[in-house]
Amino acid sequence: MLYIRCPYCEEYRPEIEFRHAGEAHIVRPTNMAEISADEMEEFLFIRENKRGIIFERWRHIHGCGRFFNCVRDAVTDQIIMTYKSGEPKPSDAEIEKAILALKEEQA
Amino acid sequence: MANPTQATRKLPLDGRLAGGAGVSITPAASMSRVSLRVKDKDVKAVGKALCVALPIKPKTSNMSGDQAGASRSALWIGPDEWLILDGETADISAALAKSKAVMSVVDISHRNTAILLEGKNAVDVLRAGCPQNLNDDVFPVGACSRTILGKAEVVIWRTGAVSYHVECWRSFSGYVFKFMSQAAKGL
Amino acid sequence: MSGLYRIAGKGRLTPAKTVAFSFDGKSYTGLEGDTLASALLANGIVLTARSFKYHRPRGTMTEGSEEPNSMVGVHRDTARQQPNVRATMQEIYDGFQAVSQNRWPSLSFDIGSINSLLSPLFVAGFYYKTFMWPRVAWEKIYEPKIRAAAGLGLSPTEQDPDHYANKFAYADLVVVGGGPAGLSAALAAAKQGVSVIVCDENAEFGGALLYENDVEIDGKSGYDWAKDIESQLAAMDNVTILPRTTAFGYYAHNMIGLCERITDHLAVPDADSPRERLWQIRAKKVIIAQGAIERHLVFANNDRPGIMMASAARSYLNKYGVAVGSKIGVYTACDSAYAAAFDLKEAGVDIPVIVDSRPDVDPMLLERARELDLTVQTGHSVIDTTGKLRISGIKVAKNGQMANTKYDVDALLISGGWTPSLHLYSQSRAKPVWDGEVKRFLPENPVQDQVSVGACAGTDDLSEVISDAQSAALAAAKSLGVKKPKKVSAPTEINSLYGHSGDHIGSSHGAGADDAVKAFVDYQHDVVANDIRLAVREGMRSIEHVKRFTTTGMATDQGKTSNLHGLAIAADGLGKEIPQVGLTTFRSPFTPVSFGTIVNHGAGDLFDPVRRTPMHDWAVAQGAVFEDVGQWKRGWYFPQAGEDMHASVNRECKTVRESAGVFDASTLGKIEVVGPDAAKFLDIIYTNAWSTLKVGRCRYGIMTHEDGFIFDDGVVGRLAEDRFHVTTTTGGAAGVLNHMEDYLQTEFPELDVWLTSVSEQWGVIAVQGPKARDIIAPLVEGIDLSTESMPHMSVREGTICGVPTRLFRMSFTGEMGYEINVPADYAESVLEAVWANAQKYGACAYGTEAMHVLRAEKGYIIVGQETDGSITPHDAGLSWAVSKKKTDFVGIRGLMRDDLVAEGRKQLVGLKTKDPKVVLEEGAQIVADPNQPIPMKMLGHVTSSYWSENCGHSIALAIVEGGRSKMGDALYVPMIDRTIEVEVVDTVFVDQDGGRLNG
Amino acid sequence: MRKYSIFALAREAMRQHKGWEEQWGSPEPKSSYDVIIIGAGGHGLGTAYYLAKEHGIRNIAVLEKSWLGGGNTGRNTTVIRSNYLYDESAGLYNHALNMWDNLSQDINYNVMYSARGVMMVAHNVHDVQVLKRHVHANRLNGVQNEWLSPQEAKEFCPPLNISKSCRYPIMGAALQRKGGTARHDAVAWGYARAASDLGVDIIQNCEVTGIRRAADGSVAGVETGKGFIGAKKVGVVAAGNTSHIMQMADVRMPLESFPLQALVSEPLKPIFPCVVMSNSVHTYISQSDKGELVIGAGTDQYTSYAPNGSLHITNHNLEAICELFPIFSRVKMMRTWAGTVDVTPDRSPILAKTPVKGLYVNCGWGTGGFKATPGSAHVFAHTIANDAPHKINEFFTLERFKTGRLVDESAAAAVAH
Repeated sequence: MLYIRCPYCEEYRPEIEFRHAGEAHIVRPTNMAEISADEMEEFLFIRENKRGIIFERWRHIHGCGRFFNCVRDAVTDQIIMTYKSGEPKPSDAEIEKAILALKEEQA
Repeated sequence: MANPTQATRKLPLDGRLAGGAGVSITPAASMSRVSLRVKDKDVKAVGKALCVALPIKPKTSNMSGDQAGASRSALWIGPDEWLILDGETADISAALAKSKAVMSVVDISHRNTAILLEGKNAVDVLRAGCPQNLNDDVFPVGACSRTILGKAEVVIWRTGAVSYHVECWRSFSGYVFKFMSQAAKGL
Repeated sequence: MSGLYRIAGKGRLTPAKTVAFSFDGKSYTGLEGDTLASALLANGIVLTARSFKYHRPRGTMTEGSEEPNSMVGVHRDTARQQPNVRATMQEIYDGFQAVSQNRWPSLSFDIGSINSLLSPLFVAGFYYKTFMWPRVAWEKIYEPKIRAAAGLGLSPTEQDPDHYANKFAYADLVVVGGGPAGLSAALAAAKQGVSVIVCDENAEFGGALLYENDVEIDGKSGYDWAKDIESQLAAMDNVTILPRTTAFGYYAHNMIGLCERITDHLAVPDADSPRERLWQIRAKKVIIAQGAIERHLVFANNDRPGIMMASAARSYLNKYGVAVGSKIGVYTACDSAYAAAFDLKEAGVDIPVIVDSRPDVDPMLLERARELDLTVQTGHSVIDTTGKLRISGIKVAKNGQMANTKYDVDALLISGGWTPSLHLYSQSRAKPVWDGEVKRFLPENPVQDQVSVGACAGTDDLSEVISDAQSAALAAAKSLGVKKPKKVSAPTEINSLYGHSGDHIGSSHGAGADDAVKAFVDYQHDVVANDIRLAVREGMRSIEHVKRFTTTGMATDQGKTSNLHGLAIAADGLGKEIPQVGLTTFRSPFTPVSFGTIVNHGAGDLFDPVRRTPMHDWAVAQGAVFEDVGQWKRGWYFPQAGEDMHASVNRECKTVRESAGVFDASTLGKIEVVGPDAAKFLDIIYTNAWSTLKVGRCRYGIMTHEDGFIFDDGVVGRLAEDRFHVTTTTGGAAGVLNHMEDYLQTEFPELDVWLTSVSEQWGVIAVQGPKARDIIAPLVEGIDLSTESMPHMSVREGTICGVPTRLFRMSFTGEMGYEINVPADYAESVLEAVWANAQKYGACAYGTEAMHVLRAEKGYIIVGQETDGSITPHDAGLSWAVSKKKTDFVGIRGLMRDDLVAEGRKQLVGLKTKDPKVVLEEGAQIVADPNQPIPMKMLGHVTSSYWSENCGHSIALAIVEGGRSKMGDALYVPMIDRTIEVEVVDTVFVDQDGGRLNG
Repeated sequence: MRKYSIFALAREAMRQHKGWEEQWGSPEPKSSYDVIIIGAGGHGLGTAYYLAKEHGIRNIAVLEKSWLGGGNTGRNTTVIRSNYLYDESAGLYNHALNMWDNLSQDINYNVMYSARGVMMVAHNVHDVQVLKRHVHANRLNGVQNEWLSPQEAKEFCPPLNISKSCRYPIMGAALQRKGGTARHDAVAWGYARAASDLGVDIIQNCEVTGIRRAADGSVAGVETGKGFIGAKKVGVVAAGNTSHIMQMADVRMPLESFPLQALVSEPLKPIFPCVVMSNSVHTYISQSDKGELVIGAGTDQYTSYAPNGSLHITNHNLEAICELFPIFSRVKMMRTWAGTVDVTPDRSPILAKTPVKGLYVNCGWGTGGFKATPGSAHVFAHTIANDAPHKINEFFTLERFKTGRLVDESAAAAVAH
């Protein structure tokens, strides 16, 4: 059971309070009715599924109810950071920094 | 005899009572409840209309008086969501109607029901099924949170050193009550 | 007398406190505090089990949870029969009963041991190479035989009467292990004020100090020192001490799973007490002090009963006062075995020889042996043993030679050195690091917030163990935010006579590649050194392959004593170094855990919540039969005296159309959508339009996912410009709310609208039928019920029976009808009043089955029955509910995809059977040509099918390829025993113009 | 290759089994191959075997980043069945089921296929409708599957709790008698041995780090930990790692990888005669030849490549087991583990050509790939050899996610395996 920091509740909570909600930062086109078949396939089905640092959405469904985003290492399951829905995707540098901070915290 | 066409209220856990060593488990009396949704900018004003300041710190609650259940309470549920509790006859919606803020006021007096846990082992009854940290340092008196108990969603509100007010949806209350009763065995 | 082998004045049990117990039906006496293993040994019972494959006689090897052999069945009563219990971990009590396993007819005479004679055939992986001919024989003959021979204990056959508990806990520090390292760490940390949970799998804390009586710390015996720390810990509020508690799993993000055994050691457990408790602890820091496990030595016939680890024998003596034999040989490669020999000798037991495979041995040990008049053969090995049901002798040869001397013994203590226990470390996803110098894997590279101390970290010296543990605890406290740690004093004087130096990994002298002997590596799975060599010969190069091919390390002990030997033998065969072959990953659980414990409160009544509506008791009173719909109990039908389901449903259906029916619709999902942008938001969520809906009116809406397939439907009423009352299907309630929240929070956060589940705020009483208005009218206040004022598909707020109601005029039956929403606590009371009126009109109570029939007569779909995640609104004949004007809604693009607009899609139609009496089976398939060969071309399937009492014939709904262009066509439903001809018809069977809806 | 038989075993027994050959070779890679298969699980090794055996291609390498058979092949609960709803799936899985019948003899390796029956139980009206739909569709597709009453289900599987008083009483069951289990390791090893015998190079500990493309965009070979290896055709059979590998050829996949858990109990004497699956209470169970109860569950909710499952998943899983079989409450869980499964949006596999010439992919088996192993390998070999799909796998394309022509079995079975 993962231990996930909810950016709205501002503390770590056990995974069973949350529901995973798929890959993050997949933007729903504003011209939905007009996109091509390729774009539709991309939007609906194509996923990064990276073996490494991933961006994902969670909902604190049995807590504050908010959707938020999470950066996690899909190989180790270490959660690197969480941030509120609508906030920009963290840059590589920000992620590096967060990883370092986590390492220091443990050491 | 009551007017035959006047409906009477029947609580889902009427008549139940349970407990174990160091804990009693009691269904709470009828209450008025509102699910309140307010935007940041209106929090203060709405709190004024309500006569209870809406807490903005996660997992905290405010009360208008000093006795849980007998006065109006506002529990932080989410960043724009509060659970407002008051006695059965209180009209919370009417109080809120005084505010002009854009908000959502939904009566959930009957959706939820509450169970009161009391006693030194009360917290251990909760720990049997609640995965959240309920230790004193992170869940002090006044703390409240929507969370899980076994397979039901609940709101746990710590109303005293050894007292907890647990809200759940009415159809889950039988389960929650039974869960607590079993958890109270052999603590 | 508690056994012939009990030595007066030895051990810590009280001789007067005897308990009676039985093993295989024979009665014995033991002492309070005995394990089954110690009590049997005290009684001279050495044969305790049969091995898995060869059914060889086996005895207790260890004194702990690593025990590979002594697995028994424990029978408290007929329902409480516990297979595969380690005799070494099971404490006995008065009346305790155990039986041996995997033998027939008896432990001493086991027919299965014939396998041992066939063992030349039964090498590792033999079954892959044979039993292939004739083809059918595998399943019919060979496999059943193999299955019957395999397996250990017998499964319980009755429901478990015990209950189990759970506790979620949070601690600053969890310390696993209550030996000197664990105790020191726990105390040092606890003194800093941090919260500490410390557990040990044994009944008593102290670890090796419980039997290493050569240890003295600050003038106290090691045992007293440990007890002193334990009592200090017990007195501290911030410490939880858990004996008999196994840390079995190390999970992501520093979660530890513990199994606390509460009643299995008690003669008369409290009925309220759970048998075991699962602890799920989230720890900020973890200190692992699991200790080390003594290895055996791999030599010919090293498995005879009476052969055991030296430390185990010492423990049986010093803890339980039991000598494991009367003439005990010792075969070691490690110093610690000497201590066992010395203690036993001092207790008066004959020790004919100490065989040490090392040429050079610590002179201090040799000196002490001389003092005790013991023979030590250094540079020698035991190359074979004799005996049948108990060891009777050993053959000792000089290393490199086969000429040997025989010694008569009735027990043999062995030691191949100590393996640090890396189980939890490995479970935490960390990789063990090989230290070639000490020939050990060490836990030096943790990946979670965790540190290993003591013997499991490869530290042998006791003062180092204690100081390491204390430093680890202080470091943990510091990183937990303790600014000025209190000083923790280390013991000033630690004396221990004997160390743990020396080891032997791999096969010993006489069990080499050319020796055709049975030298066991993995006792429980009967894996011998030559099996591992065979695996290597057959091309298995990864230890994972060797493990799977030979099954070494895959028994219930997970290879605690055997893994390193297996690895060394494989490495030797491959000509590689041990780390190049790799160590297999340890899996949770550390030791097996009862299903019941993992399930804990989720058994029986609490398996899944039973959700009942506020009117449930009324339905019970009306004699309802209930069906499970998700977690809900719903009234299925309401049989009257003498009626079966069929008769009841027919009557209910007919009554509703003739008079009226009363139905509990409370389980439908309800969501209150509030805010100035409410209509705008619903426009996005539903395929149809909402902005145009007038206050006081309702509309049926369909939701699709982005893929364009139907996912929920329901009626929505507009209560005010900014307030909608949305209904969903019963099963879809939670999913719809989540779906709506998702779009609202992440795609359309700018909208001013909020969603609140009110499914349970409102009890819903449906009153349907021509008399519906007459029934409710006397109870309603403040609402004009006339059709002119309140037409079909409208909603009003007012009161009923003096309580507020949201009254919907709507219908899922095709009749004029109402759905009365009242605050749930009032629902049953209101229903009683409605029911009283209803009965005046001859109305009935009806259940979900009649509801299904009635709606099918009208061609109304049920999401999940007519649809299955592959049906669009167009397929379902609901194109009218898909807006052509909106430029966006969820699913708008999905519906345009090539395949979703292709010709020949499956479409919803009605079916009438040629023989009106025949009711089709739901799920039956439809074909055009019933005489075609298999595989047949299937056009679709029957989604709903009922006898319609109102129509006087059966009716069905179906999904059929190009269905709407097949109206009037004859199609066929091939059943197993006949073919049913059907006609494709419209989906509406009753009141096609909808006149009845308007009352 | 020396044939395995009871006679060979007896002969070897007389000389301490010193005469057995290596089951498969461990060669160093050649500079190039006609076909490279990435991933030495059952599907990959089987593909190589059928390419060599049926398509006359002998210059084949199977590359494996770790040890062969160590992925989902060696981690699954070995359930075999073919009672899938849609024609396309039924065709594919039944092809496999028919091949299981003779697999041991074909590859001369006892894979211990045991048709002890797979029973899927229904707990409510909806389950009954869904399972009956399967039974009917299967019958007309020539796939054996039959409906049992609760009593008949209990007779077939005595430990089953059919009491009316349990939370979700059994209302019936669909039984595929030909369903069952097989020994997972033997499938990988048997194919490895048979393929190796036909000249296939199986190269373990050889991780693919890149896919090299020729100027025309077609596949030229793969970069590996052991250097570049040329190839005319590359088949990716990498299960949970498929997205990762395909990314190397710039092909983005409709896949997500999830941890899937399983567990075994301590060994018991025979108590459980068949395989039982329940979609409603989410579990499946059988008893291995060693006596362990083999129990599987659903996936964790989040995507991950960490092959560890969560305790709460184990908890849900065993709750379901103890509900269906209350007698197992005192039985002990002996070992848990997890694999990484790749899941497509419609829960059906992809067995197809890709937009890159010479690159083929076999993936998306989700929680249910083991049962398909021989059939999947067989048609995938056909697809690679002919650069065109076999009739049986022509629906299982990548393009279906564009057109919406999905083969959605998930709607029909919440737990598909």
